Amino acid sequence: MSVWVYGEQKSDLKIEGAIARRIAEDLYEVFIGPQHPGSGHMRIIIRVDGDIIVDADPDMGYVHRTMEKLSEGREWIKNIPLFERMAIHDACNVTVSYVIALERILGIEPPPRARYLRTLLCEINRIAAHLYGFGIFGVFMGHSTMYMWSFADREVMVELAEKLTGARLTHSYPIPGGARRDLPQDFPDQARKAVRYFRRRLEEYRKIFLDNPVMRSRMEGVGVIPKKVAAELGVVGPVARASGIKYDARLAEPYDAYDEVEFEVPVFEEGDALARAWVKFEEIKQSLRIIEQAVDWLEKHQREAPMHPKFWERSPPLWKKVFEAEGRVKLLPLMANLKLPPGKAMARSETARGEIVYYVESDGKTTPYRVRIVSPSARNAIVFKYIVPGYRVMDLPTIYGSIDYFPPEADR
Amino acid sequence: MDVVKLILDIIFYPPIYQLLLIGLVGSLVVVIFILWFERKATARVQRRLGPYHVAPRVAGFPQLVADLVRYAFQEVIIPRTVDAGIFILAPIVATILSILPIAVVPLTSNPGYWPVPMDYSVLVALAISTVSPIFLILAGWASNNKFSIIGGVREAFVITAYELIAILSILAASATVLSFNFVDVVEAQSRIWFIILNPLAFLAAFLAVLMATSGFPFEIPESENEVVAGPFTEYSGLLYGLNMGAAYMKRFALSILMALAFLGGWAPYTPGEGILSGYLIPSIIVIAKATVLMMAFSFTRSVYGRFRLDQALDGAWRLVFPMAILGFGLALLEAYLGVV
Amino acid sequence: MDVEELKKRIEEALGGLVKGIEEGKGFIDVIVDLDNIVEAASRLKELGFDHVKSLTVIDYPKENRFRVIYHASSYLDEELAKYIVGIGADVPRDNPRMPTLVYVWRGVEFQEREVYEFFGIEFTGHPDMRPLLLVPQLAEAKPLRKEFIVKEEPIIRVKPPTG
Amino acid sequence: MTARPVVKRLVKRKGLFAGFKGNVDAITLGLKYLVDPKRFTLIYPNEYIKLDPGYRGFIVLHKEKCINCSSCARICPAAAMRMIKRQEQDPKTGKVKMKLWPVINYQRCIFCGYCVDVCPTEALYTVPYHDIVYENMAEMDWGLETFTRPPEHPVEKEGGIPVKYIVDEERGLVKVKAEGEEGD
Repeated sequence: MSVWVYGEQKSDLKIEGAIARRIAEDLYEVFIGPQHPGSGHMRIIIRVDGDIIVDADPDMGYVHRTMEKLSEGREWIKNIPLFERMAIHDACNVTVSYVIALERILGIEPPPRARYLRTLLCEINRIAAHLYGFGIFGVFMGHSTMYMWSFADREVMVELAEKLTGARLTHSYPIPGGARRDLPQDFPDQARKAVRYFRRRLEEYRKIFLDNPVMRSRMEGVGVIPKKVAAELGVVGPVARASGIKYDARLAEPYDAYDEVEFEVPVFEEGDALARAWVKFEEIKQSLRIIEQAVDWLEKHQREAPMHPKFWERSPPLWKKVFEAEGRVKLLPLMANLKLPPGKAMARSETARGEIVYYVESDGKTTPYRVRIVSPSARNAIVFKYIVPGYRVMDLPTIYGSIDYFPPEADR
Repeated sequence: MDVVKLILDIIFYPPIYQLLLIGLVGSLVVVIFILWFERKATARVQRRLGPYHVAPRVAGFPQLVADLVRYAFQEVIIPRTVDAGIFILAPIVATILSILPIAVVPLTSNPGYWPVPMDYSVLVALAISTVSPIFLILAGWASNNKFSIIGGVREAFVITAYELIAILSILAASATVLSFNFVDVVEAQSRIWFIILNPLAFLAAFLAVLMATSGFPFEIPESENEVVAGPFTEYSGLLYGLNMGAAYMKRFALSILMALAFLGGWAPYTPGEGILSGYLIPSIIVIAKATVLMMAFSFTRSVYGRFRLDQALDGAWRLVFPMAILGFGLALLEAYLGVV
Repeated sequence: MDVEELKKRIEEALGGLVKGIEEGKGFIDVIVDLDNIVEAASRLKELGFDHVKSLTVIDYPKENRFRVIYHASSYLDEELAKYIVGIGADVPRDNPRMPTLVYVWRGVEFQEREVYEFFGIEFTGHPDMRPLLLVPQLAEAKPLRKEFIVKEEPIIRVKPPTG
Repeated sequence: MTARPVVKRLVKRKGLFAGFKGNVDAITLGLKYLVDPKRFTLIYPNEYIKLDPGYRGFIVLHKEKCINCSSCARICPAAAMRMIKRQEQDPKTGKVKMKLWPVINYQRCIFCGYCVDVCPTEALYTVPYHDIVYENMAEMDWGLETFTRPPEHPVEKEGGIPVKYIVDEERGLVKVKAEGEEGD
């Protein structure tokens, strides 16, 4: 490993507060991970000079599954449960852009009801994933109450998702042409109650975590990513938005029902861990708004199968009976061996951690020719290398937690 | 009856009573209670159940006993790379030293039950309480592990900063009465406790003891997210349990000192003659006050997170240290004015 | 701004470097010569495409080439953020080397390492060319090339379970 | 477009006692929950959640409805559902025929429910529980006979109390006895 590289690059980027200097031979090298309580399934090799990290080398891949290769051997629709495994607590957000890419190649557009249903689940997932992130963030900084609270409250959202899809985490909900289930009868009422509960609850989160002086001093000014550097490194999601980048895939290229619902994309300009926490915090509020709007829309409009007519029109009467009784959308047997016309498509969606990009290429067979996935954590991993040096050892968990890095998602 | 009296005399012979009964057995019981309370209270704040399945009828009270049994029967692994002698001795000595301060403080005003002559008891107790961290640092050093050494160094930093403050602010109490005798300190509080007369010193002592005894989440030296278990990374089984217990025992000892110095010791009660009235009841009052103090320490766990090392030191030198100095000044002023 | 206008702007900016523009669903690919890719990428960056979303490599064994595309987009320019523009080139399969674009877009550093281990494409000038996700032994096999085949089990069972 | 980015700023801390209010707020909140924890823990083996009928639990086959089309095996993303060959006597004609029947391997099943949704005759259905423990891997590979019977629900059998969670505005979730009685 050439030693000069990091220092030089660091000064190239002109990151404030970072110390760019040559690394001496007698530095302490500490292996954070993978069997370490302060890291997920990854390793960060840091070198410390006193308490200051001078060099960090993220070593990923401990939970790598070669999804891109596996997907080439599976039929189109079978890849949805596979890609879901990247971030099971954010399942709908992660897979919805793959489904959109397939729909783009097929040239179909899901009916409005399906789009709203997907949006609804996406936002439920987003809140659940943000709470998960908050929990991990909290426990990384020794705040166990935040961990327990957010995991307890995440249960509310998981419960809602379960009522909607029938599974707590791996929903496999979006499918080319639509969504797999309609709302249960009592869902709107429960969702509204949950929204009201969360509105009150977030205020308590702010008091015990974000405005807690101890936690605030831990987060303030830690892991600062200036706007220019954030764009240069190509970080995504809350990390980018905390640095003042006004980018959100829901904004840049509205998919599903995001061009019809009203919401804000919170942007902060400080770029530190505190701003990243606040972005997530404000995003939860916006997601609650979207859930309300989606539920209202779904309640107002007539129940019909959330499936593209191509896959629904010729369905036998039994299917309509099942849909009316259980809200379950039956799939055509041809779904298994769906043939996509040759073509290539790209789609992006905003997951809780940032934007996920799928590049899908079809050569007219039942399996993809190539699927390229770039998940948000994979793009944020570079933060470890370029932002962590210059901060203290105890800041590492803070930065790790604040960028909400999720190894299974990064490793794919 | 002479036999009973003899046994009682032996039991309540101050060194035995205070070192063995309160120091070992009492502190174990208090630690069991405090750990249970800590777990239960945190669980309530965190909307959990806490310990339960060990004994559902008593809300999981013997959880720590179960833990200790587990520790006791676990294999003690001594890695080949460690300095075995120090590695084994350090936690044992640290544990003994951390309960030793209890043996030199008076738990009653009845001179018949003082363990040692009292004239310099404040100084002696505080002096003993400062020895045990050295062995934790030693444990970290002997472990020959990067995390242990980082943890040991952190321990050294934190202890240097906060132990000084703890001592200074407990000394403020003796400055008020112009005596190093704990009995004088306690008796001066029969009318009004020093926590009211000198809240600054109490607050400084509270924070300092909280940080110096490194209970979660103020365990910067052994903060698990960076340094796994700090100085104790290589420890296992009973030795690990001792390490963990030492911190709580030290907290208990310091809490007793604080109870004597600020919470009036056995204050509402006037010790009389005889074992019961002269020794047992006042000592139980002191322990009860110390336990309440420890409950307050434990509660902070559910509200706060961990400080960063440099912030903790910064806070110590810039905020808590001046606070302790001010408290000391206030104590001197009160002594000058003759408030007590 | 619509796609046509964007294409025109890109063509203007890149000048004669453009070999062809391919339009996909949701993105456009600008294909240039392998030798010009650094130059073309820097011009694209000057245009406002400040980060790379995906370094996409597709293996075409029949045509004996890898298609390497840097799918870039913009953060700072909200108008450009709506588009994904790929700048790509064909890399010969028998000599998979190409200049690195790390010094144009810093964000591709890890993705180039990923491509290196999965396809065996070497990026000359890359500051830290090591496998990222795989262990070195596995990276030798270059798993994302088409000749690497993952075996899946058939639908009909040969040995039925009991019970 | 109705979505818009909004630039916000963090509230700066000012003054000597800036942290004071934060500390007081946090401690008060902690004490509030110490008094009333609002918990909804499930004491699992003693209680279990009675899930909605739509829950995607274990999959079971109605053999009489099955038309041996092998759609389920073809759509299974994890290759858990497979077809086995069985000689069967046709009840009408009396001819012995080779037929394909689905069997499932729960070592591999991911409970995505595709097979249930793709089945053209609704021959597959899900039971609303999933907490079944096997002692060895071979038991999880179901044969046709096992596949046609709903599996035993051990917690229910051992006398666990069925509870339900409903969303509540005050407490987040509330544990309610499945019969409708108010729980703990």
